[in-house]
Amino acid sequence: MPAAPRSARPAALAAGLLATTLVLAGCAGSPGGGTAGSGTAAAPVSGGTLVYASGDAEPTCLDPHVGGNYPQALVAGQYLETLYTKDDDGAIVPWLASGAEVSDDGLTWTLKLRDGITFTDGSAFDAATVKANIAHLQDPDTASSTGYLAVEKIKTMDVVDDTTLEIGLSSPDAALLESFSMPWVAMESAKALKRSQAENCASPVGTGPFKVAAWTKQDSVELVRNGDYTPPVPGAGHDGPAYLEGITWKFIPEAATRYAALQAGTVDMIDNAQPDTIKAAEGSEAIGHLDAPRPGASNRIELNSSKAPFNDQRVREAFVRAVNVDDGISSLFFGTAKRSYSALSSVEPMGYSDPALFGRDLDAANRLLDEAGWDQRDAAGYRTKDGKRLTLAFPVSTNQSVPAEQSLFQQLQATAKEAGFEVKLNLLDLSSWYGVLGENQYDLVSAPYTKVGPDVLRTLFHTSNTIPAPSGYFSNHAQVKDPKLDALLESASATTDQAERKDKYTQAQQIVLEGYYILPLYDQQNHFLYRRQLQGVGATTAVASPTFHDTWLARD
Amino acid sequence: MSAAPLLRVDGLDVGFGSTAVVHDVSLRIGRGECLALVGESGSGKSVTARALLGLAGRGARVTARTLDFDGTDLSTAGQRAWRRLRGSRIGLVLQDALVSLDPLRTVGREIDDALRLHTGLPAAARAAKTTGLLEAMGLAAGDAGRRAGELSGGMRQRALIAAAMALDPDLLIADEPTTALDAEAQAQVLDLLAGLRAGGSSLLLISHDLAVVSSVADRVAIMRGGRILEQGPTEQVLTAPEHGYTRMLLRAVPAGRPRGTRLSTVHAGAPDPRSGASHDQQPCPAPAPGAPALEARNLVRTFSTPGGGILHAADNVSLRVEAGRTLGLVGASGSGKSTTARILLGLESPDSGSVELFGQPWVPLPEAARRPRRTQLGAIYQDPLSSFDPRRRVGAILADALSSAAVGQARGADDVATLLELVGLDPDLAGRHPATLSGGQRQRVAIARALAPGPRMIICDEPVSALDVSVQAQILDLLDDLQARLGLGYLFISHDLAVVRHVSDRLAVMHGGRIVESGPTEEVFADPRHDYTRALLAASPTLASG
Amino acid sequence: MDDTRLQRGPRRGPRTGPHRSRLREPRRRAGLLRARAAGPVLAALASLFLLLAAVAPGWLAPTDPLAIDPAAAFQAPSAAHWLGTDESGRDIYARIVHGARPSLLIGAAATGLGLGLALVLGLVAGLGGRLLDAGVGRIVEVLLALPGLLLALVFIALAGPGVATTIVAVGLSTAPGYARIIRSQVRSLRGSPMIEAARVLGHSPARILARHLLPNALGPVMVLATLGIGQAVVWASALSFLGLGEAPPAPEWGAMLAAGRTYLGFAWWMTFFPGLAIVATAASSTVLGRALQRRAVAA
Amino acid sequence: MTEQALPGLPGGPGGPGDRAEGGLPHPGGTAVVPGRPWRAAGAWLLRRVGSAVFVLWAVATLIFLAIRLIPGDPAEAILGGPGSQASAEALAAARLEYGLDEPLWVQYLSQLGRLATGDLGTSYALRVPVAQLLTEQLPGTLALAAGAWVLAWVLALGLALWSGLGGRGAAVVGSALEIAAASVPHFWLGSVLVLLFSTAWGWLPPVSNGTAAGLVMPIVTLALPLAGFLGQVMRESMLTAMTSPFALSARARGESEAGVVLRHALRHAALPGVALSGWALGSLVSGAVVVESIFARPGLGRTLLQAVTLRDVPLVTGVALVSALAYVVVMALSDLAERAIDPRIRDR
Repeated sequence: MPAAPRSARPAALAAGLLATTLVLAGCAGSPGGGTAGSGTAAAPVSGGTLVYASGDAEPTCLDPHVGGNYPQALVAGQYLETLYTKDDDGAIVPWLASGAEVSDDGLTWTLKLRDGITFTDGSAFDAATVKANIAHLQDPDTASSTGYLAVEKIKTMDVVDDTTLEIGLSSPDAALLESFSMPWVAMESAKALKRSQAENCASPVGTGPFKVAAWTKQDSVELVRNGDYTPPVPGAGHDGPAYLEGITWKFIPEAATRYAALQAGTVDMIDNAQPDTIKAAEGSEAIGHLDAPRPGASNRIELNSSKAPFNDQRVREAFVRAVNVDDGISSLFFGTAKRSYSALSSVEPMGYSDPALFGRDLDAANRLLDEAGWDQRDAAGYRTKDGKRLTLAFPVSTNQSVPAEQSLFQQLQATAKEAGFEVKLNLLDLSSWYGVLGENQYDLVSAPYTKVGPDVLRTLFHTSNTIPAPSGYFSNHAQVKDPKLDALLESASATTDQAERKDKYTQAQQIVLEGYYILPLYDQQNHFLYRRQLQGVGATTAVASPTFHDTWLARD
Repeated sequence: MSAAPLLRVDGLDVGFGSTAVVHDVSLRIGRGECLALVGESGSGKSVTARALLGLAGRGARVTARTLDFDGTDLSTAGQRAWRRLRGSRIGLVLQDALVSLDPLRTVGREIDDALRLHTGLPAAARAAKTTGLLEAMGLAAGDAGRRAGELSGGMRQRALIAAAMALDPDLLIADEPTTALDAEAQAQVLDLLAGLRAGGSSLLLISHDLAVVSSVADRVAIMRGGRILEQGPTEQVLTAPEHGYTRMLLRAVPAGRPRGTRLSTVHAGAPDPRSGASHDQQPCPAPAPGAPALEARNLVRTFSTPGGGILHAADNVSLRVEAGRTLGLVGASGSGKSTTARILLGLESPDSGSVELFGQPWVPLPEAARRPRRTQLGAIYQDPLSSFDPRRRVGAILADALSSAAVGQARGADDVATLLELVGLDPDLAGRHPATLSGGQRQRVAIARALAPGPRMIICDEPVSALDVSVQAQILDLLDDLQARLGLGYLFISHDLAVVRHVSDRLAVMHGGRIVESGPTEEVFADPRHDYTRALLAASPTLASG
Repeated sequence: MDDTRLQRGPRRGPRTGPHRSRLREPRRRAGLLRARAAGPVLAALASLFLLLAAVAPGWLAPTDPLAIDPAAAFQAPSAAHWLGTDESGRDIYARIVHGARPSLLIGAAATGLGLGLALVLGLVAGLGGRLLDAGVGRIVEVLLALPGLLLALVFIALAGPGVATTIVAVGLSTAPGYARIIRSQVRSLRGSPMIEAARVLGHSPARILARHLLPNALGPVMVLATLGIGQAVVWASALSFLGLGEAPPAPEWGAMLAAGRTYLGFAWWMTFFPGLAIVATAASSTVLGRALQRRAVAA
Repeated sequence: MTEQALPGLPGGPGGPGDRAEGGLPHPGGTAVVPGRPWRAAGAWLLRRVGSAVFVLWAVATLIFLAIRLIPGDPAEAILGGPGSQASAEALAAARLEYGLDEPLWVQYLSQLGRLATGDLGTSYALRVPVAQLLTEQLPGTLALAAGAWVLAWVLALGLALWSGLGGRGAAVVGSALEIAAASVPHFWLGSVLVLLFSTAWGWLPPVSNGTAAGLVMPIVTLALPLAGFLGQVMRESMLTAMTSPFALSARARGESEAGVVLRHALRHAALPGVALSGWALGSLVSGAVVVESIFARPGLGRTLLQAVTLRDVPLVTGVALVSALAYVVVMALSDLAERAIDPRIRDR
């Protein structure tokens, strides 16, 4: 696995060459053959329409401020841009902004913006726009969840001049720039934001290389080239508008159909590629593979520590020790996913990993359960205590867990039974799933969470996040309520010194891992397959969604 | 026959699988001659007729020593040759044109098909010819645009004949052409057929009814069990039948047989039903013969038709059945006989009018009040099979009927056996399903069921219409016997004048929902007063020899 | 052609003459009878297998349908695994056999529910007066206007997915069709000579209903149930397929098929065999139902 | 069985048995006063419109009641069920918008009033007027359903013809084919077709791509099971017609077997198919849900599925109403078609 993310425009900033990114892209195992940098020396040609097929649920709103999930980020990355972004080394670098300074108390940020950038509706990008965007996110009517959390510490905003915005925080926030790099906090035309939410959802207006032309519900979003576009950062990719005339962004939820469509050439690129198809594509000359693990948290199972039986750490450890994760991952993911032992994604530089905590040890599990009082077994072979069976409710969202992951859960269910756990898997649609979480009717849950930077730990493990946000969502599913951990996370988030931050986050992660609040599985999988005619694939946003400014279609 | 016959058949055999249905049949039909092929159901007469058209059916094995039509050997003819012949040289008319004409196509198109298939005529010429044909059959030119369902029975039968006669075939095969028709329509069609023969066509007339064919046929062939028993000139066969079966058939024809004459040779029932345990106790004492059993006064019943019109099914109907006597109710289909019967049975309420049963009010009356007295009134239907619960065996059906008679009386297998013997059936039949019985046996079971509660009055609605002549004869005799022994009153409903005349003491003629004439049977026959009665009598076929 | 159908012939008004059923065609050859019987025999064998699988799955497939073996995942059909293995190395043959019970139970329960509801509606409409009949007719028409899956989906939208919802949804959506058939069955029986004969004999309405009407109306209903159960299995599996029914790892055919579809190009047997089980169930129930229907008509 | 039950159909609707020759009392002989044709047509139209209004009203009422009968807060249901985690303000707003604080009958009447003016409400999930969404999605489903309907008829009639002409062997094989086709679930058939025609042989695109080729597999998937059902009733009807007395009459007139089939039996075969149109529509709509998902086609079916997953009650109601309206229209058309084919149907 590549150590660094295949990030975007800044990759060019950092390395000066797109090629670097693409070579890295090749690490995933695809022969480097067809991509722009390594294969042909052909010059990029302009024209053609990229047909992209997304396996995610079709967003109900194209403005990622509203709600704020990954499918929105994927498509919005084409027409919206962010104040900051992430470079090849995972460092946060300015994009629409040109820089920022923070006061010594960490409570006041002075944000400097680039000049001369215009939205596709003709309005100019300036400090008032940024203010309007953040205000939009904080407006309860917007019903933002992800973006809302990212900017929740912003209390005041003063437009100093067109390119300067002074931001006042309620408490220091070292993760502010990381937050600004996320598509859910992307900048939209202030003029456009004034329209009704329905209108803005249908055609949000940004500064990106493409713009929304039409949205046929249940079918596709038509994106056309922004002819006036040039990257705000000189030297990031090529100057001038995108090579592609447009992108047809289709929604094909069926994985098998999606891959069949790619094979048939009906579409040029797909996301959410299934492990078996990735493996098949590895042997194919015609199809390339882009592996872009998402930042933020790793994919993990959270153990609800707020109630029995997981309010007992021994039972949590017993579960973690009992289940066989590794065999499942290797057979179900065909080597496309690597086991994680960390709360954070492998692309997060401050991630801390401890494999020793997660080795399978059935004897230890049994011993721990005996100690915890679950020392009886019933006729079905499940452990009991005071006549109560050791049952774990595991609601699974079919929208959030890919089929291979659901299969993995079934395997965990089967192996947990050996130690005497009864795991009750319950496949639910998103709505019911949220409902179950809200009612605290779960013991195990897997909820991916994408956010740039280690501050995601605060989102996932701080006591305050056991309380639902205005949208109704709460993110601390393990329901960790540890004052020591809270203090660590708070001070880490207020610390701008990177070394100190890393130290605090490491301590925090140790508490989480050693307390067996989570069972890390692997990075959030983010695999793309594309036809080799498509060249210059590889650039991604800070949240690892692909961008197509430098992408072009080779004529056969 | 002087000239070579038009059709010569020798040694015709038809079989399906391992079953042979026609054996060694030999026929001759001369030019302009009419041969009647007479037999009861299952005699093989229809299959014979169809074999003459090469249409014996899928899977049929047809062999013949000679199958010669107008000098052409047909025994080796291919499909193409047959098709050239059918319609143009041999025509076929089936019974019941309602199903023999495509119900979805107009009559004109059906006739046109024959012309289109065998002539090169342009459409306009064919249309003209179609009109001509219809008019020749006594139909209007406009009828060409109507469908079978929109025509009356007689009209559509004539249209069917028009289609068969479109190309003046040398031979017309008519398979029961009048069976589904009322007497009047039957007479018209027979006239028409006779006219065709007079025009030079040969005719093969297939029928179960000797009386029908005797007026038209030159020669008659009697068929039974797939064989021809005897054939000869009509006069000779009717007056001097050689074969016992023919004699039996002739005897079974009720036409012209006075009331009380036996029609069958088979003994109808048990000698003395009074000895049967089931009839020791009658719910009511037998009334004196001649006392009113069932009396209807001014019954009116109307239906609104889908088109918005009003149909008078019963229009001021009054009638009286005397105990131990038979009232015949005769009329064409749609005359209101059945509606009247249903009102009398208390199955349907009249708009106005009343019925008394043995002097007690019967209709109108709440069903609950009527139910205890229902044992006094029985009913026999045309199609006994559909009136039996298909899930039950004969014994259960009769036991069920017996149980309704008197509460508290144990009635068992013995009574069932007695009932079966009463109607001349083997008690062993109690274990059979009605569907496995013959038509005659079924009707006997139906009669036994009607008798089970011990009624004094029975309404018989077309009880013999679905039966072969010989079986009909047995059933009529049985009914006669039972009346004599049990003192039953009958209301006998039929469209068949000959049958009604044979069984009735008094007669009521129904037409358009009204009783147009009534009186003692022989008086009505001798001196019909109403036009309709006269027309009905004229149309009724009788044995030519009778 | 069907001689059974000709036997229904002679039931006409008085106009009908004696020889109406003369068009009866002679028996067919024995060979053809054998060919026609082959379908029902095959169907009966398949149904027997399914029933056995539902009653004693362990006897037909001793392998645990839930036992995982990641090392043996995605194995093509072989001697060890007749129908291959799925993504967790579970034996597909065992899962199909063990899946018969939930699939058939859902199908049977849904059909039972649908028929029960239809019986009530059909009897009310068939026995009630003109107003009741028209009223029920309207209800049935409204239910018919909502196509099966739509009705099921609306129901799921309101009540949430699950096995019970599936049963109710499929039952609800099949009820109107049955109701119409039962209604017209009851109507035609009610006016039939058989019932009139019973009335003329003086039997009470309750006795006629219990002894004649219901038993005769129920025969065809049982045929319908046989016909319907296969389709109910298909419907229920469609809901599972859409992720709205029984959930894995329970061996339910629709859910197995849905899980297999992900690996369509890679492990076809995961999709193919569960689908085949559904088709076999539906087809054999149709063939059996029609054979029963033919027997009922012939009787 | 008196009623011709459609073999294998759970929803086997009333077949031609519905109008079997009536009971005893009205034999055809007596003259019937015919109504004036324009009055009959007017009455027919009035009856149809009346029944359409009734069905739509009943569907709307049913869903209205269902939302309120299901335990839980209707406002929450409107906002997407318990999972929506709707805030107190949002719930209050929804209550206000939908007038949920009003007495039930006021709510009911005002909803009916909105529907009567064509206002289907706004989709909770997509924040777009439902009417607009349906207008967008309808053409895709129409094209799919119409294509499948035509193909199913062609196949069913073809099978019926072949059975009619091909003798017993053909009838047995035809029957087996029909039962197999009718037993195949859409979702399996679609998968197998994709596997063969796209993945293995690469002949057809596996998803809708705007071309005619992209429509082939969805249409075939949707049509085959329907063709199986239709084929069963059509073949029965065809064979009955082929052995009927009028077919014998036609043969005796010199008509060839092909002539008997084409001129006579075919129409009789088509009749039950037409009578089943309402049911066929239901099967197509149900099938479209699955087929549109598998082949990633835009349309009402996919909209419905999404609306169901999101608990988008206004949208679900809208789809149900459109489908009910389509049913009513199709029933009227099939009634007209039946009258055209079969003049025996006067009044039903």
